[in-house]
Amino acid sequence: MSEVISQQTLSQLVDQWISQGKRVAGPTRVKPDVLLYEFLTAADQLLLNGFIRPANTIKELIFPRTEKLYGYRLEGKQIELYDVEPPATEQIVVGARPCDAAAFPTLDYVFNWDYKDPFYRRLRDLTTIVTLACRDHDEHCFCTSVKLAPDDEGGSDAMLFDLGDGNYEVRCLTDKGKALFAGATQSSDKVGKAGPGPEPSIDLDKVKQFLDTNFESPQWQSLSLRCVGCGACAYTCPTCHCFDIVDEGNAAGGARVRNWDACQFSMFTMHASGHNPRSDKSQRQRQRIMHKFQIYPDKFGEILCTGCGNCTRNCPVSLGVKPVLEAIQEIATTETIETK
Amino acid sequence: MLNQLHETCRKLLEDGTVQVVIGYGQSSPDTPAYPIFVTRPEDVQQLVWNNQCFGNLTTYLTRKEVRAMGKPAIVVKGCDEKTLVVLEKESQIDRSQIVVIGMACSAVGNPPLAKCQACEVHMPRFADATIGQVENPASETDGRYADLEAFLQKTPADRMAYWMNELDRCVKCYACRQVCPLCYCETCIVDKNRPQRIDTSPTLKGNYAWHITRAFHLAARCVGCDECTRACPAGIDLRLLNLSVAKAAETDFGFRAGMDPEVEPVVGSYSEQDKEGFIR
Amino acid sequence: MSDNNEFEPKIIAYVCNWCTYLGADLAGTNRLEYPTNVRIIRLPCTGRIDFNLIVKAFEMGADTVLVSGCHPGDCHYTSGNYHARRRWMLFRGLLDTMGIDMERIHFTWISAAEGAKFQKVITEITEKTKQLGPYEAYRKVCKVS
Amino acid sequence: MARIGVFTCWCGENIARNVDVEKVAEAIGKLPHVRCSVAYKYMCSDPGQAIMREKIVSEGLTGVVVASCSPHMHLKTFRKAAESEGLNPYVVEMANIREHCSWVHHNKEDATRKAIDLVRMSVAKVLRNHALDPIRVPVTKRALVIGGGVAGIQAALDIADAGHEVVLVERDPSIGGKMAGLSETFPTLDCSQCILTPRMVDVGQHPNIKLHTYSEVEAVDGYLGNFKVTIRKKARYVDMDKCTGCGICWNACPSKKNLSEFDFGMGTRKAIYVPFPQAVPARPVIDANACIKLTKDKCGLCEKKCPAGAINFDDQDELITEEIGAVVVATGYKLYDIGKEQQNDKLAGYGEYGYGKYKDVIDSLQFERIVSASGPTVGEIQRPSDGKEPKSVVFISCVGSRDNAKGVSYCSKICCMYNAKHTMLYKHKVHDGQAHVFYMDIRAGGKNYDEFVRRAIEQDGAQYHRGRVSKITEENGKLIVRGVDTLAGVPVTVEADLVVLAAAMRPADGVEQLAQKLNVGYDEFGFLSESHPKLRPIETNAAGVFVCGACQGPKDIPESVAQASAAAGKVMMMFSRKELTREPEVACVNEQNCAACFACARACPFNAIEQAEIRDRNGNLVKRTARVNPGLCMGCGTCVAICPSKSVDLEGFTEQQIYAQVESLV
Repeated sequence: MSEVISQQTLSQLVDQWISQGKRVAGPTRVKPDVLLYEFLTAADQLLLNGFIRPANTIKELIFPRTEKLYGYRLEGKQIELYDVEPPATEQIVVGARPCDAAAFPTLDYVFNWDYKDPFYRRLRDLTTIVTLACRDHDEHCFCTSVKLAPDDEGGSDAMLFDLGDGNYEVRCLTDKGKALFAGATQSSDKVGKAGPGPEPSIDLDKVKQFLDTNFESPQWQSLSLRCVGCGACAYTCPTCHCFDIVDEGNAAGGARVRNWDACQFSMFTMHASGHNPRSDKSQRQRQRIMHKFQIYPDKFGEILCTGCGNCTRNCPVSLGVKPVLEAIQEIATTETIETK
Repeated sequence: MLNQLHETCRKLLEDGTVQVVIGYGQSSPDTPAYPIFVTRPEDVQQLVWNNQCFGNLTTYLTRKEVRAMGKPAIVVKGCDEKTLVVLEKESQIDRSQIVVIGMACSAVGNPPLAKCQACEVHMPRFADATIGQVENPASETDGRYADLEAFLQKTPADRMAYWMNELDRCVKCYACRQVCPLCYCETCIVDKNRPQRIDTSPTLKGNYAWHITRAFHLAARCVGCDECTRACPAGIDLRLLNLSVAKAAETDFGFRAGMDPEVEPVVGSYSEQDKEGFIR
Repeated sequence: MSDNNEFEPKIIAYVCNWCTYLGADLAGTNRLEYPTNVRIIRLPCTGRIDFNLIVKAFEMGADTVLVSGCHPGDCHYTSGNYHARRRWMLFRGLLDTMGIDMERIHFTWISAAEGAKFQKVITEITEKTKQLGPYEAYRKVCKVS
Repeated sequence: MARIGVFTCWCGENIARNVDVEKVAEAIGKLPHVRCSVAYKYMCSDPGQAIMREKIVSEGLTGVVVASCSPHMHLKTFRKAAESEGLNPYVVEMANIREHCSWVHHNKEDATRKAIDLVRMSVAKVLRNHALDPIRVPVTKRALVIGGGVAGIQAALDIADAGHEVVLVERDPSIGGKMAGLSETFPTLDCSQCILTPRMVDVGQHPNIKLHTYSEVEAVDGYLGNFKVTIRKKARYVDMDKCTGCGICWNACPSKKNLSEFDFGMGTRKAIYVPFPQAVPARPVIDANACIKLTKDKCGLCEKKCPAGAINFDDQDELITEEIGAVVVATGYKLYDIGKEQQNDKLAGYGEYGYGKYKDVIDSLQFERIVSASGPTVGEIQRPSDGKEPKSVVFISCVGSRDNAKGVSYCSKICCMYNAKHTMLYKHKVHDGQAHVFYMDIRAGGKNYDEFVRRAIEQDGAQYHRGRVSKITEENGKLIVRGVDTLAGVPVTVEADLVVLAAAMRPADGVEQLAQKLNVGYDEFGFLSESHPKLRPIETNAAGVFVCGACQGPKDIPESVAQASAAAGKVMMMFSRKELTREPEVACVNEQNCAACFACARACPFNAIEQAEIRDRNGNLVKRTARVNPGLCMGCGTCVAICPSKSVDLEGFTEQQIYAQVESLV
């Protein structure tokens, strides 16, 4: 037995949420060739059919690209600090990719570890995530290689399965999810099924082994050579969460803001002294891979990658995690052969 | 054509003329080709040439990691080659220390990119070795600014609205800057904070200041390779901004960046006869 | 703003030290009255005036920006104003495409002898800006959400 | 922690009438970092400055803002005052609340509000000021004088007499310039050579003057006080040290038929020659194009005859360098070419006067040689064609001058006077002769000048026709001059034996190339540009380079000499100091950040930015960078605006200061 919802009812539901003043986001075409998660003003903007992989991710809803932490006013010789209004609007994502949602359980560790980040938690609580199980994948997808699946439930409050007949099976996975679809679904005997997903291509243990023993490997040089040093990979990654804190204002006052930052920027680790411990882009590329597949797992037991492939898709030079891991795997193999 | 490329590069590497060939590789057909750096003659087979070779590889010539590899040979299209002219004018490269392999190119992309529609340099002009012939160099070169002119039909208010909408999507990943072969500053002005001229936040305010700056720092320098536009994950049409400055440079000074190595750059020089209708 | 709450434009003027600044001095010496809306920032030469300053002025809520220096041929540094003129020509092309209101950026040559012209220019652009009203579009851009 | 003091001036009623100064002081006193904010009736007065000085000490101020008049008025005053209390003068800024506020606004409330803004901006700026030390440049106390005409001679002698070394470079084999070739001078009719040649001798013998004749300036490097000048000494083929100037060589030389430059082609000279008997140095030079030995490798008589063995046919051009501190340019003038053939297409030339076609149509300098006692005709006035004494001579003024169609819009200034002079000299030698002058206007401003012209007309009976000459033709040995008398309104035709054209004065050949080497501006005609027409008529925009004489514009002898002495005075001013100090508000490159695109160097109006290399201990190139030469930088800041990464900044107007000003406008 299963619960299903028709495309039409879903659309009505979405419009209803919007009319209730909730912020509803989902995959939509902002331009003929630009597909992004955006806030919707009407359900018909929502894209659910075909292979949908927005260039951005839904992490932005919970970890905004720029976020005001507090404000300050200059009154004569006095400086007055004030808190910002915490966000209060409920957010709903519809049709998110499971690989986007799956990032949040992983991110929860770092945002609730030694310090419980109130900004992150607030938006996390306000947000309900309805994913759509993947039927298709492209050459950049590799969720199966990082122990996820086209229908991984991590981070999802509810998951839709396209039944192909204009209906979706709805699997409510949390109370939030249940609340969202309460009374909107009918029982059915049809059970949805996700696509097979990409063939696993990466042996993570082998990779981990290489990372544990090859911090100083000259291979990092060749692995990173074509990287141009932009932040496209990090900013379109569901799990990347580095940020920079700056004050912006003028003689009247201003705010302390938290902005996304990316480890491939040459300024990322620049010290005030002018010294830069990661002055070379091979060091920066190494950091990115190590953080995702060694440092984070060692600390939190979770890989900081959902295999969504966005890094490669959005990379001007088609680099990103998958090609690097595959290269590492190759190096590791040949090296073991050599050592034999 | 591909064989000729392979042979040329093999020779260059074998006889030690160059230590590295900067060219295109590809993981599977009809996916965008990406830059590869071939250092061993036996690897030249990895080099590909087809309409997926979008990148402007000259951006690597000024990078220290690549410089460290020794004398390079570089694969360029006619459009990328214009960059070399500018880079040399700005004393960033020593042309004699680079072997330029020019590829005949009718167009890249399918359908062809906007820049290819009005391309007039299908055949590289200054390459040390030019490979191939152009089958159908179909292009109406007067359409160079067509997209811009179409855009300028909008009212200023509509243009403003358009950019507010576009730039709102900018996440400041700086792919536009990093991929640009002419953004070679040691420290970009946006990364300097004494004073903070441009807000680093990806807010509309910061994004406006940033994109005005980016486009204008390329004034009369941008050769129109459109890599910034291609690189933008938010699909912002930065090309329009580049075109608007390029058009001003051409109409006001008859200057086109990268076309003629002989002419003096527009910025940093002047003529007492320059128009000044807008000044009173 | 005056007691009546009619819109009082904010006008930021970048002027060169040797011509327009002295022109403004002369306007003063000759007691030529003009509106109080302009705030002058003194730079050595129009050649020193960078386009980022114009953007910053708008970010600071300027409704109109004035850039002014020596007439061609009169530059204290012989050619600073020629270089500036070139940059402005290119810059205008960009701003126009961006939809920046070109009626809110004024370029003038005002010599040290043209106190009257300084008065005229400030009076006119103040009036003009009052007609245009506040530069809402750019203020919207700068409203940090 | 910054401690700023703000001092608001009433300027009596001037500011206080329209600006509530106390309110300004109070408002500013509330700003961060402002330690004290006081208003006083006259800040520039002694008690006013005393208040400021006292506060600097008692409050330990690190920065000062004076809100009063224009910085052009009193910035120096207040910076001096601060300095007297040991505060660096460059941490003092002003807010102009008088010229820019109280004097132009009458609504006191609005004016006060604006005044507060203006002061706030200055406080924001001064917070980013930092101590600057004046730039000190050493001075090499040797002067270079380019051009050995009367102006150059005067400048050289004045500087040399003041006890400084002078390097005098003259292009021709002898100094003396145009004046040496003149017969008599207006308005006194005293003999030109009699005045000049003693001065030439003084130059030749002066212990402080190093004379390079037959030499040209090849290159100029360095800057104010520290120029390195390369001079090309052209091959002379005569050893100056061995030669005694006895004259055996030129008497022996068989190559006779060479037109004499000194006589403007009116006479001839040998292949080995001294331009004129009183030449300094009185040493010959061989004209390589005329010398039979050098052209055909025959003859060599001079070499055989020379008792001193001074002839050296293997002589080569020689490049020497001189270290000097200041330059005086005195390259003088030449005459408009008159004929259809012109150097550049801006000039048209006169076909209709038959110059070059008719032997007896000559220019004024040629006429000078004909009447000169030292000339080819030893002062006998004979016309070139047949040596007959001309009974009727027509002088035409403004040939080129004031004639846009011919490409010269300016007045050559001296022609009216020398035309009058010529008619007199002619009349004094040919008593039955008749002089005619065709003129547009008579410009005879100057001491005894107009009287002089009147004398020519009234005593010596020169006929002046106000009008232009349309055409000159030759009919059976006579020149038919067709013109018009616009006063009488009738056409005038004169049958002349000789026609003298008063051609326009133009800058000497090559002056534009020289100006470029020296970084000096020049106008559309090639005359060098002074840095201010009224107040800096001797200075140029290149620090340490001065101009005098006709290279700056048409001048007569007294003016040239006066200007030359003025230039010498400027040089002596420079040399009177141990070292020169310059305003430290100059550009400075952040060499670590410079991307070495050198856009700044291209744009710099003063070529003050050079391409430099940074090398490590072992001499390996680390990076290239732009570098500002503070000796040359004038502080315009064009480089700052043009640098994309803002790796160059301008002291006194730094990016931080300017942005702080803008961002204070909330």
